[in-house]
Amino acid sequence: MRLFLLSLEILAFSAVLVLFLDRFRKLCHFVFVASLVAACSLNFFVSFPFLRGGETSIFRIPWSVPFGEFTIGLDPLSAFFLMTIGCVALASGIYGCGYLQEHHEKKNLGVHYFFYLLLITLLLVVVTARNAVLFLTAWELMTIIGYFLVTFYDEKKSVREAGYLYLIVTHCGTFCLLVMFALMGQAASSMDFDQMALAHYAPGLTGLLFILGLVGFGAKAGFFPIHIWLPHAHPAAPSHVSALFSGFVIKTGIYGLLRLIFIIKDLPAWSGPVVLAIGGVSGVFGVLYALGQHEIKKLLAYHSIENIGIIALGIGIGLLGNASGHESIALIGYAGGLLHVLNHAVFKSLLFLSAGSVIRSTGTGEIDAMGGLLKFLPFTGHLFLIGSLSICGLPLFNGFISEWLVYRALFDGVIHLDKFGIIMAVMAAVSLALIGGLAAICFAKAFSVIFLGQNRSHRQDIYKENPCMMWGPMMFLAAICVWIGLFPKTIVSFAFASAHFLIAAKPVAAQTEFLLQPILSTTKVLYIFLLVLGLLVLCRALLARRYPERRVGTWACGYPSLTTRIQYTASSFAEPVLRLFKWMVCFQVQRSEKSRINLPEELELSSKVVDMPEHFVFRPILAMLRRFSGMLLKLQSGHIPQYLFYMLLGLIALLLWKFPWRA
Amino acid sequence: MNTVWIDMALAVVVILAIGLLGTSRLGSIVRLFALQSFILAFLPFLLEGGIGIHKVVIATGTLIVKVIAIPAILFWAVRHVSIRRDTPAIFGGSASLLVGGFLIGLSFFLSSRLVLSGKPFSDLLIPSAFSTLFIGFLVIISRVKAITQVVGYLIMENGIFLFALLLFETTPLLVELGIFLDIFVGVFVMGIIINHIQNEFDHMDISQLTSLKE
Amino acid sequence: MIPFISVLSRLAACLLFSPFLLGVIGKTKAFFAGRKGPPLLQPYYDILKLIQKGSVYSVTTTWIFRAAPLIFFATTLIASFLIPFGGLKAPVQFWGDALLFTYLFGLGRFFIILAAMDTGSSFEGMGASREAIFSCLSEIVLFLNFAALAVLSKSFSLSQMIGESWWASWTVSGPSLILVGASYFMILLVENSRIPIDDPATHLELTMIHEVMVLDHSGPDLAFILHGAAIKLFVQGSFFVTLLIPFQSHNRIIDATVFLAAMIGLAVIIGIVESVMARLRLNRIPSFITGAFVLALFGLIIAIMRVL
Amino acid sequence: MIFLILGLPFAGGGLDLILPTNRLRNWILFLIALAHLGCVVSFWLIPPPAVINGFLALDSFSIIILSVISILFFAVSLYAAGYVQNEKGRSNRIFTACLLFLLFSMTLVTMSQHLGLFWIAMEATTLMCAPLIYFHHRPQALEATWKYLVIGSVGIALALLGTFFLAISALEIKSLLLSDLISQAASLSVPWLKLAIVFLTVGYGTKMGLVPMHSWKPDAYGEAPGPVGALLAGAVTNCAFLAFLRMSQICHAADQAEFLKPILLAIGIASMALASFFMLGQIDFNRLLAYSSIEHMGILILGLGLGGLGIYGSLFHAVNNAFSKGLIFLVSGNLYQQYRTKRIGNIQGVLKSFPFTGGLLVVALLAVTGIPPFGTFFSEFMILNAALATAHYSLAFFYLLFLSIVFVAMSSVVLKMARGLPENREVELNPNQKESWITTVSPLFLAGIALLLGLCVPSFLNQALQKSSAFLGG
Repeated sequence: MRLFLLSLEILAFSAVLVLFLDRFRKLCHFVFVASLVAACSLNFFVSFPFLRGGETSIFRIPWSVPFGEFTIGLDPLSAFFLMTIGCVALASGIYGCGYLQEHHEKKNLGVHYFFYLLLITLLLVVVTARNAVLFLTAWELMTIIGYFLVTFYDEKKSVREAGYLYLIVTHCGTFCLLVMFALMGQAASSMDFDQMALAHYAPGLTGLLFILGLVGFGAKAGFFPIHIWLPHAHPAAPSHVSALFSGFVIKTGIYGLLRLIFIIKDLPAWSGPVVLAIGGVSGVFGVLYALGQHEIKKLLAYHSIENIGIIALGIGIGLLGNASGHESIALIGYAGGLLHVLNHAVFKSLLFLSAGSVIRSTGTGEIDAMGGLLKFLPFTGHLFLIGSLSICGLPLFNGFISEWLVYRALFDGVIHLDKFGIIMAVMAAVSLALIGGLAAICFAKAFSVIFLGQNRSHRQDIYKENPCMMWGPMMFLAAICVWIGLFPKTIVSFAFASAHFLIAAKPVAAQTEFLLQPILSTTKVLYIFLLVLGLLVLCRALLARRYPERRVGTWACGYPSLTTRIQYTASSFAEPVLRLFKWMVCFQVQRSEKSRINLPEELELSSKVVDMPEHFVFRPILAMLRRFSGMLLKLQSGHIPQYLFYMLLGLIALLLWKFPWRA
Repeated sequence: MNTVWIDMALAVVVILAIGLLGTSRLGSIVRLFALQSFILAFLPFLLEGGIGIHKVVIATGTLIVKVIAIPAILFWAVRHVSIRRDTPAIFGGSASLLVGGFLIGLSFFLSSRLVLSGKPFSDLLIPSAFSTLFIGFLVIISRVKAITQVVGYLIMENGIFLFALLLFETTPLLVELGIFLDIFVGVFVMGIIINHIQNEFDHMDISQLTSLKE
Repeated sequence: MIPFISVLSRLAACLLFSPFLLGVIGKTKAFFAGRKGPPLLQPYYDILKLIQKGSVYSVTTTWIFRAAPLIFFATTLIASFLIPFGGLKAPVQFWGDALLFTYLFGLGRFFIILAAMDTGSSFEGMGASREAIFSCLSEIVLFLNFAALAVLSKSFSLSQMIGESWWASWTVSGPSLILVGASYFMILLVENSRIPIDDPATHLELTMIHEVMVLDHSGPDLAFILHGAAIKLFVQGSFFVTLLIPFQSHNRIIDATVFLAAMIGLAVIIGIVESVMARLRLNRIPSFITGAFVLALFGLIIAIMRVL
Repeated sequence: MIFLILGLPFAGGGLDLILPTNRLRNWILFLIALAHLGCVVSFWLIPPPAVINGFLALDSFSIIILSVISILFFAVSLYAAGYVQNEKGRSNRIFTACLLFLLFSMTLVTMSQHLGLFWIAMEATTLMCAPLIYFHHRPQALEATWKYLVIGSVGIALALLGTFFLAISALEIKSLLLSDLISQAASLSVPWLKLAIVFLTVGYGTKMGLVPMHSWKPDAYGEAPGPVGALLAGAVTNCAFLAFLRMSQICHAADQAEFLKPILLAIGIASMALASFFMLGQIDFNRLLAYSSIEHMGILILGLGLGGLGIYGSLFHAVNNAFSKGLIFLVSGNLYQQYRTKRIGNIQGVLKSFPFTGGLLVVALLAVTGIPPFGTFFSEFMILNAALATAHYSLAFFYLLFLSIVFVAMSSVVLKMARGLPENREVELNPNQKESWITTVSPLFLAGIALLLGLCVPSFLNQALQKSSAFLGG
């Protein structure tokens, strides 16, 4: 516990220090990187005993704010999230240093680093807070500082609007949290999480609390209907910030939900199916919208929503198992959800960082203007490949392990649960399969259109690779992906430890062994696969040496010139899928009208996907609100008699309402 | 014997208020207000309990403030104004009289229906106080010129002063004087503001002062 | 000692026997068309010929283009390790190997799609995007079938699901197994791109799916892909066959012969289906797969009713 | 001791009328404010005895409100020196004199235990504010002053009527002293008391700017210069809130609290509703702040009406609101002097062109809309707790709905101004106007206090708040 507090102090102190060091560039970067490395390694070091041993520790000092008390606690659940922060923050921080070098003249990097370090401190506090007021304070501050980080390029109007939308949606989500914690505080007559965990809640109250928690934490995590800020915030933010955001900041929503589940033991029966439904819908719609995107960071943002959907599926089946008394299903479900939190944090930040370096080299985020970059950007390309393989959940990488656990929980549910449970589990399993398939299509499209084939943009200049300061942290993240993919024993046992803590069961060694056994045999099969692959490569090399190889242009059915325009673009690759799901995604294809009059020289065809909740729900509500307030403004018409008339009206109303008239 | 005189005085006060509703010349409006205040000044003496220092001070205070000082300021302001006439904005002259009558009826109905314990020395007092108050309110709402609004405000003050008569003994002298001082300073500041409006807009028509709106 | 022999024998069967199936299909189609048709061992000749030839690579391709055939071949080979067929127990069997089975095929297909897009020509792109969507839809039906089998056999390991002695369960849940079998057969056609979905022998690139994806491969790469596709057909066929053969005599030779006969029978059935039906229009294929989906769903509902 | 704190501002005001040069007047203003602050600090240490047989005394409510007014006035006096300096060639004689007389009347308001005297002091604050609003000598300012005066005086007249009705209801007690009223509350005649409460609510509601009587506020705050706006929104509204506190004290004593609470709840939620909707379409920054002040007054009254925990919450909110309102009005004063316009459309990129003002603007936004590090968040959270504890669920829902609408409106305006590139289109940025240190130190001082109240509530303030909320059964 002391080490954890030390890491907090390091971060806070260096944040303030960096604020004033903007002029001496070298020192500023050094302090920033050094503090990040120190704090993240301390976090790693702190979280291991809690994950292995499973014990908890509390640190408490009085804080004279009403209801408030500064209590920080560490337990396996928080420790798991500490570990996730450690790797994401470290990698994206160091990458950020390299990424922002060119901005040094125009923008004040000291302030940016200050906000970055402060955000990390707040994330640590949110994840370990044990008092509702401290949690809410850290939560709100995290939203505000996140706003300042997102709007780094605030000269662009779209960036400002994206930041503003983010601020409103998450802030209004927090209001639900306010009500939830107030109600819980009253039920437990104290704002301390431990007291809340002991209190008894009326059945009706738990339902209301759960809905409020879902909306409040869902707004931050990006569940489907309230995800609208995510696709706008990520393209606007610098890529190391969006890596940290989709890596960890949206996971605080998941952490909040898990903490709520831990506090309210007996959740209503319908909570499992609801979370499963949200997970399925978020996943499917997230990946379908991602398929329709043409901007790389918007595509990755929608994939964050999809992966949050997968995590919600894990938590949903865990809830279902817990409600119906099957402890093993609950255990595996929660462990799958938690492991996917870590995996998604790692491979999503890897993808965002590589997208950032692609944008830094090519200057644009539009996929259809890229192509054949693997030859120019070898490091970024290969790391993006590893990232996309792991996000699609294909074997050999960490995505597969966590999706495998969620599948296991789902199919255990199919076998053991009652009729209604089986239907829910089967629908969830089918939607997870659909999500996995569509994600594979989306990332096959993304990787191949960006890195393979020929360059589609008209300017044929050479793109230079990014400095090692940028692909170094990405290499570190890729290494973690492969390590979890091939040797998952340690990480999965950590996930099981925190899952045990979540369902408040003592971890039995034999049981975890029994649960771990299938995963280990999966990895054995994968080792054999690698062995066979090695053998094949060897014999292919033998064959290649005996017979000559020729390199010639791609076969184009005999046409002389092979222009780059005949290549399949991102929209054409995704068009069959989107046409299939047209009504779910309102997929529109626009033809440019300008060539209608004379001979059609340059026809243009573009396809667009409309984000349904944003354009059919939230924007109309805001417009209606503005129109209503416009009408109301006419009340203030400037005439004094009218104002006095309002006063007289008020007086008479009060008299009529409250006066002791003689009966 | 006294109650007859008191009722007579109260009736005259209400009649003067109605008279004020009817006139439209600024000069006569101010003179009517001065007359009403003059009557009010002598009302305490009609109450029972002889002539105490308290009553004398109140009477002289009202005389100085409401009969001499405030009309002087208003006449000084009126002299600056070229147009001497003030037409009611919302509804015509006779219509405002009708509304005035309705308001007096309303105040009589109000005081009869109000559950008010404690016997005031004349049952006419509360209705007349309410009616003066409502007429003052009506003058502020309906009239266009700034000076008439000030006079309307002062009519309201007179109505409130009638209520003050009820609790003649309880409020200490200091508080009464403080109230007079505040009213005087209030009107004084309004006078200055009217002067500024006159210089700035070279008219005093409140209905044109509507640039500040949404 | 004995397990090592059984692993070797199943590897040999898998590697050597699978091209023979393609030969049988070719023969039956020729017989229905009234022509003599290529010899039964034609696939073997093709593979041997291709291995001896040199290969031609396009300028725009990267190492992925060369690695894709190898990964595809390796994944199908490893997938064959998980299936118990012909009385031989699966060498590796654990809870959830069906997942690994599907995802291995997914990995192989992912790299083939990347290789197709790597050449930068529009035909491969067309094939890749079609292959991607159809395989994704068929994967869903596959999972539904696994769910039905899991409900029936109360476990989620391939060996328990289809390996055990099935005689008892056929009587109990016959209809649901038939439905699962039918839906699995339709998925078999989609996965191995046989006639109703895709015509392997056509020349029009615009209509192909699987063939046009591997258009640019040559020499040993093409050999690996062809052999891999054959093994894939053999593996998925064996899953279908062990599902449908009800009895399990514990004598090794009888089981093996029965299994091989059944495989050849399956190849003949596929040949018959191909010669009877014409290729579906591309936008009709999703409704074909939805048909399979409904069958599997129906099978699952019966399984749930029967078991609970 | 009380005579000293009253006499100082009165003498200072007189002195300022006579003194010739601006600099001297500023010094007098600053010194008087400092002395006033010193007296208040001493009051915290040794509570002063009552004076003039109980007419002027300091109870727990008035010590809180007095210290808030004193701190705010000290910051404004510091700021006013810099503000007037930038207004070239304007003699600040009336300005500083009226400021000091305003301080005198506000101190009198907090001190007076006699309701009649209380009314006189309130009337004095109204009159002292009128010339302050008219500082900029523009036609709109004149119009705003006139509206302020007319509506203000009509409201105050109704309040006087209410006071008289209260006196009639207390005929047996024969005195309007607060202590007597509370001690012999049983003998109050209930119908007259109810009539008095209705008129007092409408009367002092006008001074606070609650909904039916709010129309003067957007015009008055819209035209008043920065420091005057800060005092109006921070201090004068608190004095009017003191009136409501006295009224609920009397009601609590005469166990008529159940009569008063529904009125307060209705007016509070109505104020928040109207203010939040009015803020959405605003194009003038000061008018926006006026509506935000109406909304916060609504919160105060709501908290008072909820009772129990809500009373502590609303008192704490009164203190927080004073400082955050003071801060944001001083910043708007800075903005006006730098951009010479109040229209939001013309101001952009404040963070880039004036880093300090931009930073303070954003901090002010956080303080006013109640974001955690600042005290307003905790007081709003307590009022929410009170609403949920007394099972006013629909009230809590609307309370949060209006808070979110206010946040949407305020943040869209402030962030649009603060961020982005500075494009000085037709607004010529007066080049010589760089941020003078005086006009940034005082808002910084207020921001510091607002942050301090958020981070750790000082113990002496906590006890005072507890004691005074105990008076009202909190």
